[in-house]
Amino acid sequence: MTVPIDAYLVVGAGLFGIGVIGVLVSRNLIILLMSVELMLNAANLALIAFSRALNLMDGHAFVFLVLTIAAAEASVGLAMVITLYRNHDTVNIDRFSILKW
Amino acid sequence: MFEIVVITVIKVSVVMMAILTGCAYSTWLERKVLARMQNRVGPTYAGPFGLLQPVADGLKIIFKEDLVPKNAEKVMFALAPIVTFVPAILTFAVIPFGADRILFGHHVKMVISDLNIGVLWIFAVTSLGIYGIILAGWSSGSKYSLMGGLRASAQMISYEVSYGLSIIGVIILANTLSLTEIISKQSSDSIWFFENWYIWKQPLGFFLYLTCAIAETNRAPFDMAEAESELVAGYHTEYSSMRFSMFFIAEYANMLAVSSVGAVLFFGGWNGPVLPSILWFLIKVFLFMFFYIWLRATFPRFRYDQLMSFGWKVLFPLALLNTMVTAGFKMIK
Amino acid sequence: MTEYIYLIPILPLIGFLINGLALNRLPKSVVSAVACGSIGLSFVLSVILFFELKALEPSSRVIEQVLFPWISVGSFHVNFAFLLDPLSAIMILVVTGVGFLIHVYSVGYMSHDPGYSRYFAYLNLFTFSMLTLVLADNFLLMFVGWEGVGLCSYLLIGFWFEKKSASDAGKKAFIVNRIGDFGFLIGMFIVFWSVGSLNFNQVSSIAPTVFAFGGTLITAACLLLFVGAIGKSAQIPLYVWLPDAMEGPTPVSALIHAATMVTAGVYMIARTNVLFMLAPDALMVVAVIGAATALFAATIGLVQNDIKRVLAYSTVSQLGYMFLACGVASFSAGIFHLMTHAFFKALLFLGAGSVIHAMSNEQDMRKMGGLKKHLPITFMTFLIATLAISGIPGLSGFFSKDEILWKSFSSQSGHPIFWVIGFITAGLTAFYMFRLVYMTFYGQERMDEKTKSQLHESPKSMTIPLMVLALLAVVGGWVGMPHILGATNYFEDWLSPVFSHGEAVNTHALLSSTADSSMEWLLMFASVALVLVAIYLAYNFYLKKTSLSTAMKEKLSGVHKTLLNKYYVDEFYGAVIVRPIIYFSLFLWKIVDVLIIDGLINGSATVYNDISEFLRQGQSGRVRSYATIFTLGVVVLLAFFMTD
Amino acid sequence: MTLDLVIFIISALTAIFGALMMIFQRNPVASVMYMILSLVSQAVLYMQLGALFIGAVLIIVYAGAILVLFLFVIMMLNLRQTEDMDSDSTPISKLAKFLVSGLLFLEMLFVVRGSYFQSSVETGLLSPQIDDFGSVESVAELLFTTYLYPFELTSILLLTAIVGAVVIARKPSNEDPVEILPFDSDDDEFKSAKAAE
Repeated sequence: MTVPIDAYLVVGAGLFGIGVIGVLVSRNLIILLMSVELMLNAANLALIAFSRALNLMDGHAFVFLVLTIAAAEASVGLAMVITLYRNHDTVNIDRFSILKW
Repeated sequence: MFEIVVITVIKVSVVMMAILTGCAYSTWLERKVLARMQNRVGPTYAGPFGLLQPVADGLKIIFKEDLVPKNAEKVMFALAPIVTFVPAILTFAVIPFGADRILFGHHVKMVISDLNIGVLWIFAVTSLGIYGIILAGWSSGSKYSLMGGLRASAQMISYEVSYGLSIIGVIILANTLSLTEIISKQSSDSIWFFENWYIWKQPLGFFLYLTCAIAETNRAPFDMAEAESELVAGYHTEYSSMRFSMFFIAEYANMLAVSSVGAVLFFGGWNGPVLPSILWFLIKVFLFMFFYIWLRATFPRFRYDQLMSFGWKVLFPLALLNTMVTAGFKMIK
Repeated sequence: MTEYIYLIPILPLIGFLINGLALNRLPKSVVSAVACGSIGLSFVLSVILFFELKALEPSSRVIEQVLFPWISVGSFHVNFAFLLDPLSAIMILVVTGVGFLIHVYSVGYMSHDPGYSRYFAYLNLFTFSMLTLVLADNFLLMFVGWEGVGLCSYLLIGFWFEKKSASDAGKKAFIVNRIGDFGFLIGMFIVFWSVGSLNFNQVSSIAPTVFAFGGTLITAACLLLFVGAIGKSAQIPLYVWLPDAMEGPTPVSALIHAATMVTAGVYMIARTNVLFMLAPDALMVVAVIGAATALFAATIGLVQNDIKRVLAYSTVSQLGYMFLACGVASFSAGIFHLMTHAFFKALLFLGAGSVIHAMSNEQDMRKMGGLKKHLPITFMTFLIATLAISGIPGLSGFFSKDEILWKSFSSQSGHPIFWVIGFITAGLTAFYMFRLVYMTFYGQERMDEKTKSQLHESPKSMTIPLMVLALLAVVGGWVGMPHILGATNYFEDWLSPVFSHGEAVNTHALLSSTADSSMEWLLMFASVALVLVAIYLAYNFYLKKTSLSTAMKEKLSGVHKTLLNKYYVDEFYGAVIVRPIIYFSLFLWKIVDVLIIDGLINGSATVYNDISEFLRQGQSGRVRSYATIFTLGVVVLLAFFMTD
Repeated sequence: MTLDLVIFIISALTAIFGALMMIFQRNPVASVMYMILSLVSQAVLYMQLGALFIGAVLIIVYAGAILVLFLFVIMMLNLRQTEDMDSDSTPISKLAKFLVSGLLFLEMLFVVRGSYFQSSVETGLLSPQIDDFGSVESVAELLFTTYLYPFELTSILLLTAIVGAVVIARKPSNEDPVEILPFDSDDDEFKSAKAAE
């Protein structure tokens, strides 16, 4: 007996949900960024699972592209964290409310 | 099934033993060679030629008191040596150290796991090894350690890029990621047994690999992370006893690992005439180790900014160039 | 060499790009070298191509060069292609040849103008457009050139745009031309709709099979195309822009408003002769309009005092001649007159330009006189051109005009009335042209002292083109001598392959009803006699007894005033067309735009402002609460899709 | 209970556990460590699905580069204990956030279990259906043929990200050596050059 594909998808969904909670709840900008990465990874897991289920390699290619985007996102995000920290001396996201009015 | 498990367990134990012994005697080798190069004699008292010195060192270090600084992050502090140690050992899982042979009626491959993405495995595991150093530096709660950890992380991120690119040339030539296949492609039946070694086709790649590997293992002249003249002992300043020895062993294990990989990728692995294949492998690894020690005895330490600019402005473009030229030749062929 | 057809239009385009992009950054010598050089090369190429074409069999003298497919949508295919046949060969020779001379002339004429390189850039662009127009192998590409010359005409008329009259004249030309273009476009649509192609050769071969001879559709198409020609070639009722176009620099008037652009209408009708031959009614309209314009403009020309305006009305009148020729199905006569007219009218304008140049930009003939001895070369060349346009035997104008007159009398689709009108016009032409000559070059010097002291013959760069053109004005007509003089009409033979299609569909149109050579002799002598009489009258009125002309003016003051005010046509247009449009526009502006549209926009802006003011309260500025709401949105959307 | 299932259950639980610990840690370094734990477990899941290459790349890229970068930033800014997680939100808003996330998770479960994707495919490391499933060659072939265009675009994206990151994170220096030349200076140059001619 082997593991049905649905199980992987459920794990992916769970990771995604945790990522969403992380984005909504955490106040640390860095953890928030990591939660976003986690969501991307959850999507990757689902892509790989589908790829296996459909016996198509395309999912792998997509995961590859998603990894690239994750790297780009992390680098830009962290650069912004550094700048924000430099200007506000904190990475608490609730302190950054200059979007208001 | 059972047979495979038994063979694997035996192989793993043998390799583990070999690595630990190798690490221990690497320290002896280093001390001896350094001493000779500096016109000293090195350890002589414990056993003939001081051969029992590693044993004595090990015993001494185990019986020392295990200190944990007051403001350290306890869990991380404990975790760091393990995180450093385990990946160093894991690298050897995919390194073939000899030709296949029949032992006790079984066809045995002289590699623990012949993964067809062996090169990637080495990379993945090596990249995990950084965390040990970073964690150690951060969790110690000491300025020197933190500086060491910071330096190590920046250095490793920087050099890992060139490190990876330096062996792309070999991968392009060999057309595979499996280390066994890379070795078999370098074999030759003629009297010029070294004619197919990739070092001839990839001299620049070899140079880059050598340089980056030293940086990756934090060895002199790139040992910024533990520079004793600036940071006391860098990331493991606060460590003592068994935990310290784990860092110590991990460093030598890492050296052995990169030496083995270098031997596999550029010097035909265990290929060689007359002598048994395992011996050939050991000879090549020994030469690498000797070279490392030699370098340590020869070069002064780089300055941090020199290290960074060398990595990004010299090695990285060269590695790109090497990759492009190799790919170009491959395409023309 | 024939693969280099595309270079002919491209060279001036390159010149335009160089001069236009490097605006005022190049020294004047480079600018003029580029401008004249590009068109000069074009001319050389044209000559070479002409002789290559001549070396071919008459029946195979059609070279099509497809540069690239331009538009290809469904069944609609248009290529960016050039067509070289006897007709377009003549045209490119005229355009590049006369154009080149005028470029050279401009070097001297415009030498002190601050917009020097802009001027030459426009001139080159114009040449490019005109060459595209004449070389186009389909209606659409021709239309591109058509619009291009319109644009350049606008730019060049308004070249001195700081002068209000100049910019107004430019706008007038542009707008009036638009009306004509509209007709041209619709005519083009009808052709495409019925024939399924815009390619000239295909249209020519297919049209006779799809159109009923003399049917409504073909007549409508031809009339609409003719509307375009009317606009471009300044015929009644759309001629009003051409006299105003004299606001542009004089070489421009010579090039655009005499030699090339205005003849585009004639060229277009000749090019589509098959269609017109299929529609005799349309041909008749062309002839009537042409004849009427010829007479009408000539009468106005009698009394104008501005030297360039006289020439402008003369141009309108001569263009009327060309349409008359086309209207009586004698296309080759029309093209022949187009060519000779290009020579002598360009010469006249350039001569006038030389005079204006000498007179320090004075254009009123009443302030001239006696310039003969001050401007000897200008006078000589001008006189030759005047003799040519008047139809003195031996000069080019005589042959072409005579052919038109004879064809309009003898052709099956002609009528003696056309001949009468043309005959009278010829007399009027001779009269007003010699009036011009006498008022300008003879008699007492009426200019003020300052101008008089500065009188000088123009520089070489201006006089040499004059002399070359004078030579052409003399010999240009010798290629098309009438049969009765015992010569061969090379011109007609040369063009006959182009018009053979048209003649095939309407065989009796060209048949002479009175193929009587004695009649032809008679008519020829009559017109020559009339011209001589007219010259004598002009001599009497304006040189010998100037009191006579004033007496005439007094006596016929009503007529004179009408003529002087150009029959009040501009005023009529102003009252009937322009003013209602202005009032309607005012209504649209004050009522529709300001009250209704602006009110709607401002009102909606206010509403949004209020709504935003309200919604703004919901923005806490906290990223996480935004993210929560965002996620809620995702949840709701997902739920929506799942229940679907 | 086969080995596959055991590996799956262990790594799946570890992945979830690591993710949960990651978001609920106050200490960012610990967060990163848990993230790595989760990642490695996920890599195991990938490899179980036959995606050996992607699994290795995941570890190399994420563990080897991205998370080291996170750690580097954390250490550079020397962030130890950050403020309490979500301390100043009301319990209700906190609850709402969990509720929303939970709803999203439930919906995803519903999608997985519902009729949207009916799966009867069974997995396991050793039973791929196409020969070189998950191999470097097959991934590379897709990336360099079918997905060449997106692949090249991602390289541009990466370049943009690098430039952006450098620009954003660079310290603004007050002493930019911008020389302001008088306006006519190059005109003069032009003139002198012309004179030289």
